[in-house]
Amino acid sequence: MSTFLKNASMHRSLMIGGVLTLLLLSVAVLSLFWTPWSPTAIDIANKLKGPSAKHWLGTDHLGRDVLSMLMSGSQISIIVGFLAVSVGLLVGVALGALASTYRGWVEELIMRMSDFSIAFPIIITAVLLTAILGPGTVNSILAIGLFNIPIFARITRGAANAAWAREYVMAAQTCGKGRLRITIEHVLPNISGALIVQATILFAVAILAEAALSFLGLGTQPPEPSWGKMLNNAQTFVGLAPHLAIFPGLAIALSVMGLNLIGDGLRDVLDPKLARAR
Amino acid sequence: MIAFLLRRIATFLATLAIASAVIFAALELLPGDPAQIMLGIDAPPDALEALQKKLGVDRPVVERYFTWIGGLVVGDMGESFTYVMPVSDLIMTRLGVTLPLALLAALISVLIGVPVGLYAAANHKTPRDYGVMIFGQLGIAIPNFWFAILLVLVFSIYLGWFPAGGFPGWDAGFWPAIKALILPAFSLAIVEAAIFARISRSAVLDVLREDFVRTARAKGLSRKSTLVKHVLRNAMIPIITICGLELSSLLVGTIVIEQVFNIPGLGRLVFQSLTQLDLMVVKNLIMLLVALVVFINLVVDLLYAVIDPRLKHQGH
Amino acid sequence: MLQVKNLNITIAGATRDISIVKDVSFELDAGRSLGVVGESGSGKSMTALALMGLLPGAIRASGSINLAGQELLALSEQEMCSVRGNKVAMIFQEPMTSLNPVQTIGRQVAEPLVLHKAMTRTAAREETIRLLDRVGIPDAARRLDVYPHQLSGGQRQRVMIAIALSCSPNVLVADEPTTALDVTVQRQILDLLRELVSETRMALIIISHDLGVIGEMVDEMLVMYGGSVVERGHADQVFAKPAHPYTSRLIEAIPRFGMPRSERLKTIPGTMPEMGSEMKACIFAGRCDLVYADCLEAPPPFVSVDDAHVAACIRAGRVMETTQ
Amino acid sequence: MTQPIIEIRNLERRFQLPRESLFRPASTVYALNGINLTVEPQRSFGIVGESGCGKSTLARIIMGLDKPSAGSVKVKGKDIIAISPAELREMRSDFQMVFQDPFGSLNPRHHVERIVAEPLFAVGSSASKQERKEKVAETLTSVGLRPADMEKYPHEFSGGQRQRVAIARALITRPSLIVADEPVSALDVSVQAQVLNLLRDLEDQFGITFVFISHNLAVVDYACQDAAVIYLGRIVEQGPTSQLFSDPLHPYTQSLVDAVPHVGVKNRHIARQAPTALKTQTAAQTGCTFAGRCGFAKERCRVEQPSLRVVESGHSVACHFFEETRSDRQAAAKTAIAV
Repeated sequence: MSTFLKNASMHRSLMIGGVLTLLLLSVAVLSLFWTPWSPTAIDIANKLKGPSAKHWLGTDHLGRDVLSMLMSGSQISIIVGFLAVSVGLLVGVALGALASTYRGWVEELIMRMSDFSIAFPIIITAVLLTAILGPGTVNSILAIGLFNIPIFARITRGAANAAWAREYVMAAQTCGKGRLRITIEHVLPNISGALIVQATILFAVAILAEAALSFLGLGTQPPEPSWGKMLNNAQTFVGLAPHLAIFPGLAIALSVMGLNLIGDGLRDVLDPKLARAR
Repeated sequence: MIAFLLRRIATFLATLAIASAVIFAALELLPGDPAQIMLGIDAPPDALEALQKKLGVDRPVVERYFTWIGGLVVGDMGESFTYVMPVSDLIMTRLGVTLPLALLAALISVLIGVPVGLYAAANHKTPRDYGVMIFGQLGIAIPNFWFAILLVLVFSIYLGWFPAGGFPGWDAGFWPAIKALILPAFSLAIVEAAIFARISRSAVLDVLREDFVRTARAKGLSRKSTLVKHVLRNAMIPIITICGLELSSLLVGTIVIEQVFNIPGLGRLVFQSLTQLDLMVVKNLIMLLVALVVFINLVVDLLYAVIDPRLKHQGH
Repeated sequence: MLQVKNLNITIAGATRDISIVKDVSFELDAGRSLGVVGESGSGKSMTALALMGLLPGAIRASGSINLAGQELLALSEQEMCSVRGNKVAMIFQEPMTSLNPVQTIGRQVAEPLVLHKAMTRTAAREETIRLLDRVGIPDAARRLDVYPHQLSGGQRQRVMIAIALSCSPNVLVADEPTTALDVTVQRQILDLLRELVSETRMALIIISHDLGVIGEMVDEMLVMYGGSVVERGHADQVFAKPAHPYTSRLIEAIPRFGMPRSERLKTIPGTMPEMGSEMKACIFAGRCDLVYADCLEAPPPFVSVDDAHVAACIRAGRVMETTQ
Repeated sequence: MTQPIIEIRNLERRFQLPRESLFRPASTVYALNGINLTVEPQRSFGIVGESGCGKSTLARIIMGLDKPSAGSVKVKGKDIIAISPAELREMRSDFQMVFQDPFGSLNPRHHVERIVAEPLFAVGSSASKQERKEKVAETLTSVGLRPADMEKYPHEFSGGQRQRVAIARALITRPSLIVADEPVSALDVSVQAQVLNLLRDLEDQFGITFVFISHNLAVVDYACQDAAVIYLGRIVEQGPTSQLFSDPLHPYTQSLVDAVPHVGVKNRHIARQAPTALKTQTAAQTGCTFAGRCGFAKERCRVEQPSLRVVESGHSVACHFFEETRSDRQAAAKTAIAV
């Protein structure tokens, strides 16, 4: 464990990623209690103002404070990302673990299902869901979560099959332990590293996807502030007020980059074999 | 080899069949009366009835499904309710914009991404390599629609080199049309190029660690010729996989980018028909997009077999 | 023909350079064979890679490797490329992964011919058929266009040998050439190597952990332990009268056919010291049952016990006496 | 006559290969074919063969990790294929397994106490935590490790020590049978000797019978009293190791024995060289499986499958012409001495 922490603290991308992600989380928490202005307060008189001492990052076309909206918007990104990854993780890992535990037709069925779901990218699923349910945050979570399931299932199955081929698993079998029990005791703990890495990276993907869906109007709906929606509005005024387009984009890019760096870093630290490659 | 081909094509058809069933079920069964949805709650009863008849709501579900599939096979997708024209014509027109856009973006991203990745791998652990890695991180983190807005800001609004949006149509001539597609294509391509660069780099580095690379060096091949003669073809196997996957994500990416640039392609059509609740268009459009994605995956699998002789002889 | 003097291999560490091979010296004439024997971590494979100039990344070799008057360690990378595969060739342990999976074997065997001998494709093809035939690939002309995965492990190792042989090298380095093979296949490969040495007058260096392979194949041998040579001499002499306690114990640790059931194997207690650990004492002192105070004072010098037979042990004479 | 510890009758294990073409039937591979063998208590039994001969499949079947396609496997008189899973689990404490790779056979996330105590699961968890700890400590001591090692994780040990941990795990239930699949082939020579000696000590001390699977003839000769040689899923020769390796009767055993490199046998010439091996045996072929590689093969060998015949007490061979090969060999040995 101590070597893990030592490796982690020495790893540059893990450090940068950690700082960025911590920043994102603390901004989200802070916004629950305090934002400079109310993110929904409209002040038409002060619309489309550039950054100033009063409004650090300027105001939008309705005179709302950009910084406050950005801060509140981080909540949606995190919630959608967290829930979507959780859905994918819970269902996907369960399916992948089942596939590798029982093999045979169970595996075949589960893997064909996940093959099939590759045919449905996030946005197409979201369009389909919007046609049925109408747009909204739930829509984003479902579309991204459904997209994550086969990815987790695939990764879990691959890593678990490799673990099943290890001799310590055979040793547990010779002790008379059942396959499900071995999966829980031996297989899952040993593949958790790969799953954590994947979860981190898919969290980043989820933040990107949520922004895209909100940008397209399929995701989070106004007046709830969201980064994607802010960019959508900014697009109309891009000639007049470029700051509207710049800051939400930066917020998305930095959050995503932070999580990706953590994912890459964890992969190095948790999997020394891959680490040597870099 | 033939067995492999047949098996892949069978899987392809099966996937399409299931996908069509899912789309059909989602759009025609779950939400209740599609005609009601399309026309709204306060639609006049006679119009509602007429549409119901047209959609065939009164007929059994299985029959409706097979009528749809049968139509798809011969290219008949029914009629759009908002545009009052055959859906197939509508889609074909829009495809004439989206497909060139996606292909242009794919071309740019492969031409930039793969060489950059190879360059980084060849200069592993040097500042050039780190530079490429930073470009890769940025590319993955930046949303393409934001990048599109930034491109518009710089190249349309400040520099005025390219139009900020819209599409003059191919009738306006080749160059004006291409000019309108340049910014959208780049905003899609740069982000993908970053992904290609990362993938190509790590694919090459993976192969460089293989034993046969050492054999090649032991024969007296220089680093460079080892890379060209032994590493690249082996590295192409993962690179092509990712290219295939990314090609489908480029296709989907056009949906977003067409919104930013106001380009009348499939992506616009998706949203227009969605807001109009023109389910006939939505259904066929999604089916088409899914079919394209699955088809690209099929092509990637077949390409594998050409590159990797091991697959040819294995029979699976 | 090949003279290696004070070959040192170091890996650049964060704080200091770590030494992984120390002061290896030997000479080898044409048509002779040398065995390098040692357990994992003894530095034998690194020595082999140093001869080829193929040490990975941050690992550096110093000292002298002189091949027929040419100082290999002084050559530029480009110059070394014209030596590799041409004057010095190498075969590796894993025949399953050492060939490029997406190229036909004909092309892979012909590659050095085109590279070093400037042969045309057609000439190289003829020569490739001859080479494959020589290493015992049946129906060679038809095998040119097969891929490595269509061959068995033994056949792949034959192809590797054909590649190594293609430019008639002065020295062939074989790093654990049969470790991954079954015993009957190992027999065939060893016989082939021996035939080739007597036929072509090339010098052969075999690296192995298997004392049987070394004992059967080579004229001279080096015993390596923890990065250092602990004993060097004619193979027959070393096996008959080992002069270093490590060699002696190692030979006795191997089960032999027909050992009476009452007899136990001799063991060497403990494990090899970690790579790069700086030693003031004899490197084997920690596991040796003959250790005296002076063994702990300084690394022992080479003691000559017979004609060209030396051991890094101050009690070498004593060790020889105690060996049955 | 005591009851045999293992009795295997007509054991067969087939694998279905994936179809090569849609139009051809799937082919079947015989990993094991008509295996009969008996392991007597207190006489460790070696199983020798080259890669792909089926020896590891046999080990897996004996351990109940794989089901045979036909035949019976009796451990201490009970057919482990026929009995219920619950009964099998109860029996498991009596037979354990040691694996080849000391790096792969220990779960890297468990500490040694948990690893070594795992087989106690099969016995039931009646023992208290304290009792379990004591038992682990005791077992670690008997394999030459310290009780304090039980708090360590596998990565803190060397290869030889890990193999000791694996042996401790097999030992903790005091089984009468341990199946060891290539237990020393991943170890360095000096460590291999330590482990081989340890195994022999345990045999004497606890009366354990080992089934020892290896490709290394000398190791089997040292560790076992009896052995069987397997070629492509069939036993070709079987008997006490003292006879098997000093006077091999089957041409395949002979080629194995001759192929082992020896110190100081330089430049010896091997008269018979086995051609490259077939890797699998598909369909139920007629004739001797070794006929294609055999220097003595005659017409009869290609049509009639030789059965295992007893030659001397306990020594049997599956070869039509073993007398001839034997006299040839003795003649060759005489000339060698004369020269």
